[in-house]
Parts: sequence; structure tokens; C-alpha cells
Amino acid sequence: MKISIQINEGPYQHQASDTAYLFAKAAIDAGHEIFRVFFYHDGVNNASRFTMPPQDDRNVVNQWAELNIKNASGEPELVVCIAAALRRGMLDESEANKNGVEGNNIHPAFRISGLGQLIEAGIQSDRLVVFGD
Amino acid sequence: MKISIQINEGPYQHQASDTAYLFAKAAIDAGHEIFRVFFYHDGVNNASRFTMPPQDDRNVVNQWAELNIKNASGEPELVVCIAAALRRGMLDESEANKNGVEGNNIHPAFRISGLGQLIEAGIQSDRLVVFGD
Amino acid sequence: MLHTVNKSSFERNSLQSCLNTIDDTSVILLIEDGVISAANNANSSMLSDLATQGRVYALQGDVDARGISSKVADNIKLVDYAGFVDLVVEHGTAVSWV
Amino acid sequence: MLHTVNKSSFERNSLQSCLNTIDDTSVILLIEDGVISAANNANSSMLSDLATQGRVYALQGDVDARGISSKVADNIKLVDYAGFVDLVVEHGTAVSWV
Amino acid sequence: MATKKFMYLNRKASYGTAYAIESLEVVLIAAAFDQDVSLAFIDDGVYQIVEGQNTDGIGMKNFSKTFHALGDYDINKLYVSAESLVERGLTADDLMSLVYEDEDDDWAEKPSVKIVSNAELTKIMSDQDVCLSF
Amino acid sequence: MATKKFMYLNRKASYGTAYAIESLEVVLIAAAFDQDVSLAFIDDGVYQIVEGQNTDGIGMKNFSKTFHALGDYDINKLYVSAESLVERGLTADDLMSLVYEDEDDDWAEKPSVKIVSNAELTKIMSDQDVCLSF
Repeated sequence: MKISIQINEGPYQHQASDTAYLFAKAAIDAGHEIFRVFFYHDGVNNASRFTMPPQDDRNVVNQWAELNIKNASGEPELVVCIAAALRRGMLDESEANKNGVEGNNIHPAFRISGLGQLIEAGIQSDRLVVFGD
Repeated sequence: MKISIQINEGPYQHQASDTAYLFAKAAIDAGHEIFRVFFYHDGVNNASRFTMPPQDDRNVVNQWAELNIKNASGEPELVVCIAAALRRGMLDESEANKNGVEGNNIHPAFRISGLGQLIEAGIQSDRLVVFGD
Repeated sequence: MLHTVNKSSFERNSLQSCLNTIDDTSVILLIEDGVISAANNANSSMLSDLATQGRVYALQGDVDARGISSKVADNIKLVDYAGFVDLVVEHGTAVSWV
Repeated sequence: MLHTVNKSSFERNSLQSCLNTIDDTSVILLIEDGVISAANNANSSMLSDLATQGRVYALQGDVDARGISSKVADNIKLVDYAGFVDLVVEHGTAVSWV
Repeated sequence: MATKKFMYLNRKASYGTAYAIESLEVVLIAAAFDQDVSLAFIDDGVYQIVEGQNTDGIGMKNFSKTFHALGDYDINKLYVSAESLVERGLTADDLMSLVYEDEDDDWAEKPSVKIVSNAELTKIMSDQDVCLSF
Repeated sequence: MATKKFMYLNRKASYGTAYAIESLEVVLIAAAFDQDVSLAFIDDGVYQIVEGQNTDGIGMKNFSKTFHALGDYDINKLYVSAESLVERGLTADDLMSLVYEDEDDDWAEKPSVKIVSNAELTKIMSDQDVCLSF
């Protein structure tokens, strides 16, 4: 089955991203396809390559990256909502340049895109599961 | 009176930082001193210089910066908890270098420091007010 | 003491928790979604006694934002942010029921 | 449908809201702090009918994390993440009471 | 592209958290996808469409007027829980008058908001293909 | 430096959110400041100190053992709401056995956890100078 996921909360503050990750991993292990993971609201903060958890804790961002969820064209299907990202300080190189900011923080396993990607995930997938506060 | 503030949530997702800002501004206008604002939990995300809200919305990060809360030595008293910040991807130049990360995102009006700064704020201030989820 | 409550009593238990441990001299300030508890509704009885004693405040800006300014229950006092600061100054330790 | 509830019924109204609109064939999965509602406690009656019908599940990992595995109410079925996936597959539309 | 039934479940008041405004942002984008769209306002979500919101005092954007745009995008199924309203001391008169023009009825202006019982809401929800929760 | 009475108010369960673990991190730092420290566990906060937590299944750090360190730092006033316990079907036996050594009583081992009524908690709270909420 094709399953998509929406994540509404950032890492470490809420369990949402941890649960979603373990769910996604179990779905893949069971032979299902994770069509897309859409990071919305504070969920965009899961995509920061600056994240440095303590040595004895899990790295939520790397866990997602290691799932290596990509489409047929090889693009990452860990999608960060652009509108939610900009107002929360999550920038890729292109958005940083557009906004005249020095630096960027989106992990390369994620890509920034519009809210249409969430709707499309709902249309294209057999199931969409929301994880939040 | 000396008043300190603890903020537990990030910008835009929760009203906590907005309320705390308007409270701090009103306190200053009334002749009180804001001794320190301590950003904890997701509150650390209020310190990102990457934050790019839409044109017609307030800029929560700049609002704090413009309050210009500093101590007698000229150091900012907008203090970001280092432990909470690192696991949520908030880095200043020194922490980025230590962790081998290219780039950093702490706004210069804020400084990163330890949890002791929160306790000290509680000791040194006449009041400590917490804003959260 | 000043107790601040920032969530709706329909959504969370924070107002009830505050009421469980508030002493006889403390006051409550409703802020953010907490102002929902300032309106006349099925939960109004939670605050009516304290309101009659003049011990319940609500942040005007939050009341107005939620479109319920015409529905604020009797004896609940509206304050602005300057009034919030005054309450913090006057009532000693501030307790946030976040 | 599969309804997921991730908050304690003591803290929030989400389990009650779910129960207000659940149909006769849907099931509930308690996850994260939602598993607190799987334990025997003052709110147990909220779920007992549905549990008797075999329509209430709880995520084992979350139950264990909160130290309440010995207290899970009768007829509530424990599942792991693979079981969570199976529930999503089997029950059609997933509704999250976040 | 297939047409699916999308339900947007709104359970939180505006301003205290961003869920309300960011839910509305999704709904506006969803309009372009030509799907069957319903919005449910239950619990404190009903406050999102209360008339007379004024955010001058809190420094935040008053986005409540944006709900009026939904009709223009053919989004006209806004279901409000009757029980949630009653509990909160609200009536239909307290809600914004949100309307759309019915193209099947000579563009007559009709209300988009329907106040429904939880029992009716149960049926509506059971019929959905995708539920986005905010 | 002045000594103040600090109350740490814990109302949320561990793991679902970070408030519990990050509250404990503050408390451990606070020990170095030689202040009067009390912890209150009310509502779902009581789950923070339930015995037998096992996080193997959720991929998160089990930090509950860290509560045992508090006694070594002279943090020995952990107040637990009796009403919150009863509501949740919990008793004193379900809680971790947290102790400290009383230097004024020949280092006798004594319990740090005190189960108190809401009425007693009211008095304790009224006596505090600073309240940090998590």
C-alpha cells in the first residue's frame, strides 16, 4: 500500500516525529511504500542539519534521512512546507539566496516545497496518517 | 521591579512568545527592568536569524531583538539554553565550530548559555513569569 | 500569588488544576486561549465564585481576538498588558499553569 | 476508520471528542500519552464498552515507557508499530485526534 | 486525477496556536486540486469562525476575513458541531455569515456553514477518504 | 547570594513531550545554586516517577533513573498530589522509591517522595518565591 505521513511538531519537544518515524520504518519493513512525508507547522524543524542531540540520545533528523525516502526520479520525499519553514527559520540554499540570508539549514535528505505536495500526497496515497501534538 | 521571563515555545506555532513580548514591552514602558529573558524547550527557536515571516505578519525574532535587553556589560540578556538549542538545531558560531557544522543561525541580539542562567534569573529577579504551551 | 491560565477549560485540565490548589488570596489571570473560560458558557461555574470575589482577570486583547468581548461573564475584570504587569508586581509569586 | 488518540484523557478533551463522533465500525488506537487512557483509572469507563467490543488498541512501546503495562484495562489489545501499520491498512481512513 | 473526499478537522481556537491559520492555508491550496472538500469545526475550533474577531491588541494578523474567500473557491461545506456551540454558549448568530454562489441554482447566494449534530458529523466523517487534522 | 524557595511544577507525563526531561535537567543544575528546592508532581506529572518505565520500544532515552540522583544533590522534597494519584488508579507502591540521606539524622536514609493532598499542596505552593512550570 502507498502510505503518506503528515508531521505537525518539531523534534524532541513532542513525540510526534519519533512515533511517525517508527511507524514509517515498520511500514517499509512490512513491504509498504512511504509515498511522502510532509512536514508542516513546527514539523519543519525536523529537517535541520544543525541538530546536535547529546551522544546518548537518538538523532531524529538523521533517522529520517537514513530512511532514504525518495521518488522514482531520485528526489527526496521528505517534504518541508515552504510557508511554514520560512516563518520558522528553516531555509535551503535557494531560499536563503532569495531572502539575502547568509547560511541555510535544511538537511540535504529533505526538500522544500509547497502545500500542494500535501494535497497531492492525500490524493496519490492509499492512506494519509497525521502525527501531531 | 526586576522581572525575568521564561519562554517554553517557539515562534508562530504558539502565542507564548507574542504574549511574553507584549508583556516585556509593557513592563519596560512602566519603568520596570527586564533582567533576563530565558528561552527554553522549543523557545530556543525564537532566536533564529533565518526567520522570514510573510510581509504582512509580525517578525517575532526582530521584535525581541529590538527590545534591546542588555546587562550593564552590554551583553544581551536574551539567553538561549544551550542544551535545548543544540538538540533543536540552534547554533551560534562557536558551537557550530565545536560541532564541525558549516553555518550558524543564532541572531546576534541573543546569546547561548547554560541552564544556570535561568536559576540565576529566578534568584536575582523580583519576579519570574513563565510563558508556554 | 498570581496564577495565569492560557488554555481553554474545554480543551485542557489546566484551569481545573489551578483551582484545585489556589489559596484564598491569590488571583487568576486568563490569557491566550485561557480567555475562553472568561465567556458565559457551560464551564462558567468553575470561575463564578472567584469572579464574585473580584479575583478573576482576563487579558482584553485576547478576549477581543476571539470575538467574545460581548460574552464576558459578570465580575471578570479585563486588563491590558500594562494591567498584566501590575498584577505580576502586586501579587508576588507568579504561577503559570502551562 | 482508524482513530488515533495521542493525549491523556485527564489532560485533554481529544479522547472524548473522538468518542463523540466515532461510528459503529471504527476502532481506536491509543498512542504516545494517549496510552494513559488504556490503564485502569477514573476515566476507564470512557472506553470500556468499545474495549469489550474489541475495538480499542494501545501501542505497547508507549504503554511500557510509561510504566503502566501491568495496569492495562481488560480487552484493550496491545500492538507494536507493525500492528499499527496493519490497523492503518485494514481500517481505511485514518483520523488523528491531535 | 482521482477525486477524493478530504476532511479538514479543526478543533483549536485561532491565535493561541497556529493550527487554525495554517489549516486555512492548506484549504486554500486544496481548492486548486478540484477535490471534494469539507471542513469540520468542533470543540474550540468553532471559535475560528466567530464574528467580530479583533486582533489589534495582540499584534497578530486577523485572518478570520479569509474564511469569506472560501465560497469563491467552491469550498462551501463547513460543518459546525451543534454540541460544541451549545457548550460554549454560542449560537448560529455568533458565527460569521459565510456564503457561496450556487452555480446549479442560477448563482443564488447560499450559506456555507451548516450546524450539525455529532450524530450527523459521525456520518459525514465516515464518508471521507482523507482526514487532515489541525 | 540570597536563598529563595523554588518550586518546579510538573504536570505532564514523560516521553509524550520533552517538558519532563527538560524540567529534570533544570533541577539538576539548580542543585548547584544552594537554593530551597521543591518539586510538585500533579496531574499526569505523577507518571514521571512511576516505577518500571521501559523505553526500549519507543527509541527514546529512559531518564527515569535520573530521579534517583536527586537525593545526592540534597533535593529531597518531591510532593505528589494524592488526588492525582487516585484519579489515575495509582498508589504509593507504584512510584519509584526515591530516597536521600539525612545529614541531620546520622545520614539515615529517608524517603524523598511525600504524597500530599491538594489542600497541603496549596499551602506549600503559597510559600514559594519562584515557580518554574513545565
